[in-house]
Amino acid sequence: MTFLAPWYDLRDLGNAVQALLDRIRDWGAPDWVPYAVSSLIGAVGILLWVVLSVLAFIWIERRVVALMQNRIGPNRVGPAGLLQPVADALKLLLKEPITPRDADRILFWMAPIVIFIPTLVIFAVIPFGGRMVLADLNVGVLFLIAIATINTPAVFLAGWSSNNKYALLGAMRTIAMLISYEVVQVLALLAVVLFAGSMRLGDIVAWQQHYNVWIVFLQPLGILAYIISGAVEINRSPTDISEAESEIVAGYHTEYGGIKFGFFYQAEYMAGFAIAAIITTLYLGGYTAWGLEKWVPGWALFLGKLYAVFFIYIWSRGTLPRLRIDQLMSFAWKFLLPLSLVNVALVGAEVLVWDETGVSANVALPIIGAVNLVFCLVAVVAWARLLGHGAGRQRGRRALLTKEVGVIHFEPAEGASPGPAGIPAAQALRRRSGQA
Amino acid sequence: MSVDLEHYLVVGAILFATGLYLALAKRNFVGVLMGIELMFNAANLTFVAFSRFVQSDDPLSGHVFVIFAITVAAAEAATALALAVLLYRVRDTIDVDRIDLLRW
Amino acid sequence: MDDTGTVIAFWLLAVITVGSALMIVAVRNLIHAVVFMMVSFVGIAGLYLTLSADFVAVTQVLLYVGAISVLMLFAIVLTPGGSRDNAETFLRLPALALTVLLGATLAYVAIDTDWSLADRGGFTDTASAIGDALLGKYVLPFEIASVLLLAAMIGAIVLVRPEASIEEAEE
Amino acid sequence: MTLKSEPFVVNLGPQHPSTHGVFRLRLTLDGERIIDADMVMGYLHRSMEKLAEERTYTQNIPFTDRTDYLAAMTGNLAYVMAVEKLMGIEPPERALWLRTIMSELQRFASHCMAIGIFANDCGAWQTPVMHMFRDREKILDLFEMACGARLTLNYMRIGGVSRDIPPEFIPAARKLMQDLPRRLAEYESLLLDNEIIVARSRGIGVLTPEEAMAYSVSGPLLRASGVAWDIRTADPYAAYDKVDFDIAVGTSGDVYDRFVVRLAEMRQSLRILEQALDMMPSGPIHARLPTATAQPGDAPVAPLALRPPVGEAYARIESPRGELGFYLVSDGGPAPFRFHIRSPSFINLSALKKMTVGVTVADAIVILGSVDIVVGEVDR
Repeated sequence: MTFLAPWYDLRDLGNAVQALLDRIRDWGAPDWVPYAVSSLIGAVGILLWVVLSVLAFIWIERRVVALMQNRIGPNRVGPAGLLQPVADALKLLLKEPITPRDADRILFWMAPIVIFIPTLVIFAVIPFGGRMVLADLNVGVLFLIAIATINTPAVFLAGWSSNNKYALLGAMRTIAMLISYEVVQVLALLAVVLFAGSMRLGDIVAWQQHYNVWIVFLQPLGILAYIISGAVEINRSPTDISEAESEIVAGYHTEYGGIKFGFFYQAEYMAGFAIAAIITTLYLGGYTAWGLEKWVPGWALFLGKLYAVFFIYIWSRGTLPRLRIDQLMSFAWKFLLPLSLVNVALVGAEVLVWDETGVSANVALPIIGAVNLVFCLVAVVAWARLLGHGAGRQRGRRALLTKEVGVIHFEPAEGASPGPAGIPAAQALRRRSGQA
Repeated sequence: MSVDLEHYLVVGAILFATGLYLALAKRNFVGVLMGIELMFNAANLTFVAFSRFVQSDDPLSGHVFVIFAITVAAAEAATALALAVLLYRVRDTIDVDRIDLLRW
Repeated sequence: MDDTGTVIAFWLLAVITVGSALMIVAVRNLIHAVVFMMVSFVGIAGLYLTLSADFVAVTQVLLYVGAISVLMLFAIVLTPGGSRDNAETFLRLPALALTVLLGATLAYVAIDTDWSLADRGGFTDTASAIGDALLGKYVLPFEIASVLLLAAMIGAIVLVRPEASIEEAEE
Repeated sequence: MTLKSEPFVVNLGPQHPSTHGVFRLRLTLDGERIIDADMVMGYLHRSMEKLAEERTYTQNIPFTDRTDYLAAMTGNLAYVMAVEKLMGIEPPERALWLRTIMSELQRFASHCMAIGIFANDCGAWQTPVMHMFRDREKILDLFEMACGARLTLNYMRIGGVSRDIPPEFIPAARKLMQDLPRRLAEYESLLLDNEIIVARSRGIGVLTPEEAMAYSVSGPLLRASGVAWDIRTADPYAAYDKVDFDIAVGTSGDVYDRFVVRLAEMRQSLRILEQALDMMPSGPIHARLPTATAQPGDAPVAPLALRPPVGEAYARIESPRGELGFYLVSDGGPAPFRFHIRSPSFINLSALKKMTVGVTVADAIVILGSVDIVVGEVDR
């Protein structure tokens, strides 16, 4: 029975794997066998989970967005349309693989595969449970960022090799955005690392468990910045400008069809899950939930949080319009970057003071949380106002109602620039009032 | 069979030689730049290999040097590519053969 | 370093790194050359990992693959379509002779020298040690490097700024 | 020392998600900024104006459904008004009120589409469109009740309308009138106050009143530039002189104001509809037409074809997209000698180049959405 017990301890599937490995070791296998077996189990498990989740979430997203749009959504294939993603996947598989004539054939075929790998590799360092982590790297947080950057050249290659102007525009946009938001991402994660004092993801979760506090309560601004830059990275509205359908058709994957498009599609969802997993691990306590993990399997808690975070992206996709690229860039550089910098400095000071004074965590953490929440609210509102956003003059303007035919009411909006060949608006106004 | 310092050093030497060839022989500005980056990498690899294998009071110094080298490489790449773009704008080419006039 | 995994990893990564470095020389298309360069950089990051230099490896991926390669791709796209070949100049043969000579010398020196090897295992935690070193012993170079980066950034921006906006600024 | 950059030519369309049909916009870009824009039209040209010269006046009515297929009622109306003007026919009172009701319902439905698609062009992924469709469908239900069709209605007739509304129409319409203001308030709060929509559309694609008039744009585009010009008030037709409503006018001439003006116009449409439903008289719905008794010679024409007297007529109405005019020349025969449509989409589109040069691609899409073209009407 001592052998069977861990197998049934589903609170952490790592125990089951460990039991299996112990068995293998007992059989006298060489050292590398259990190592290889555990890697294989982890990799296959993650792959299976990801593929199933993606299939499920394609259905969920379509149904949820349909609900938001007064539609029914897929409901024909299988019960409640549940087999629709499978049917779609089959359709993509069976489609003719078209390569544009002037495309760079090698890169064109390589890009979907290259983009697939880093998003999958990210899951290797995510702790799904106490022992359910494929490789708990010493430099986990940095690894997440580094792997995410490999996406950038992959997207560029996809866009460039298609030899299509929309694709090239999309690729350029993606690169500009990814590079800008990477900085914000790094700064947001840096604040978390400052608190936990380690870049190992397992340590960060353990820190949250030890102090019984999720870092989201200490880092409201950090999670905000990370969710936004995550949305940029996975091309979700309101930041989906790199594949903005109404502008550049499908951005960098305009020319891709069939299974190559399927790869992009899958990779996009996987990247979404990766972002959600990172947010869950770093900000929402990972597989812990204030002692609940003793009763509920940790991986179930983790997946629940992950899906909840991913739901935010579905929701925003169903509701928000898209920003323009220059607005999104200035949002990164003028808004998120300064606030994140100040945030990092603030967190550094807090951690320093906490260390120096040696106050107990029960006192220090609520104070830090309160200070950061106030800072987040004040800084966001004040900085937005300073940049001229969110103020009353911008929004909610209604039309003028009149009965007099032929009268002209004109006052140009603030910041409106006349076209190159246009009459400057103010001048026109002056002339108009002179005539009246 | 084991892997020792010499293995890494030889890999570094080959990389360095390749980089040097690129830097000397390539006609395209970006190609030359790639060669320089490759040489940087070869040097970095050697640093890290020494740091791992060779006796020292402060073995991690090699890593610190590599971090500095990467920093410098980033700065160098940014500036050099800005130069490339400027060169194209001004001279309509980034062929290093044709920019030997020492004047704009 | 004689466990099977490391040895296999080293040879695999060494072949990838050196092979793609040679492919940079061989391919005719500049974009393909940059792609091979990225592969080579990833291979070097892998070699760092076999040397238990995890922080350096991750930094390598982050900066070389994620940033410098992208900068190069950008430079290629921003420059004319005609100069996207990867041809050599007339200095090809002398350069080849020189590099073969240099490579051989370096390799010979590397193999021939009797390095004072330490019998030390791999590093366990490099990130915090490097952090301590950067902000302790090497704090002055660290600051200088940051100034260098700032200067390079400003320099790059100034260089590629359109002429018109310079004139506007002067007015 | 000159700076060189390679211009980048992008064809938006003829197959593109946001050109609202087969319309092509040839953009020359410098990065993301547009330095030149060419409009290429004609992909949907069906030669309607020429075809119409071969058909009798009555047979031409279905053509007018198919120019502006999002506002078939107003297309019908403008055409039959031109024929009535040519022949001097005065439709009965009830027909005029029915025409008013149908035009306003059509305006509401068309603006639903315009605003939804505009939001879609801004990047709101289908949601506003779907919500707007919900209400548009209810209006189309009313149309189906009145004439059996939902899109190409063919409802107006020379001298009146094709048939009277069924008894259940008025209660259904009243019920809808109670619903729609709430929906409209919902849209206003959802879209007008949306920070991203404001950021995307405020100060973009500005047309000053001078420019707007110089380009001869009309409809919401003109009114958004601050010019209070509405043919319903300026040159009343149908029963518009008997109802009380306001002209909605924007003040900045930008994309946002076009959108605001359309929303305000939808409110005014509801106001007109409520009055019209209250005030609708009973009586005949069709005027007696002078039947063609004598066919000259042995011309192979349909029996009873209308033969307007020799002359010309131009009738204009305020369609959802602007001033829709039909110019007809009669040589006394059963078919028009000349049939010309002054289509607002086409003429509004002429200001597109003025608005798009100097902005980014994303803006150009939004500006195109704000012009609200129907390519069937642009190309005819």
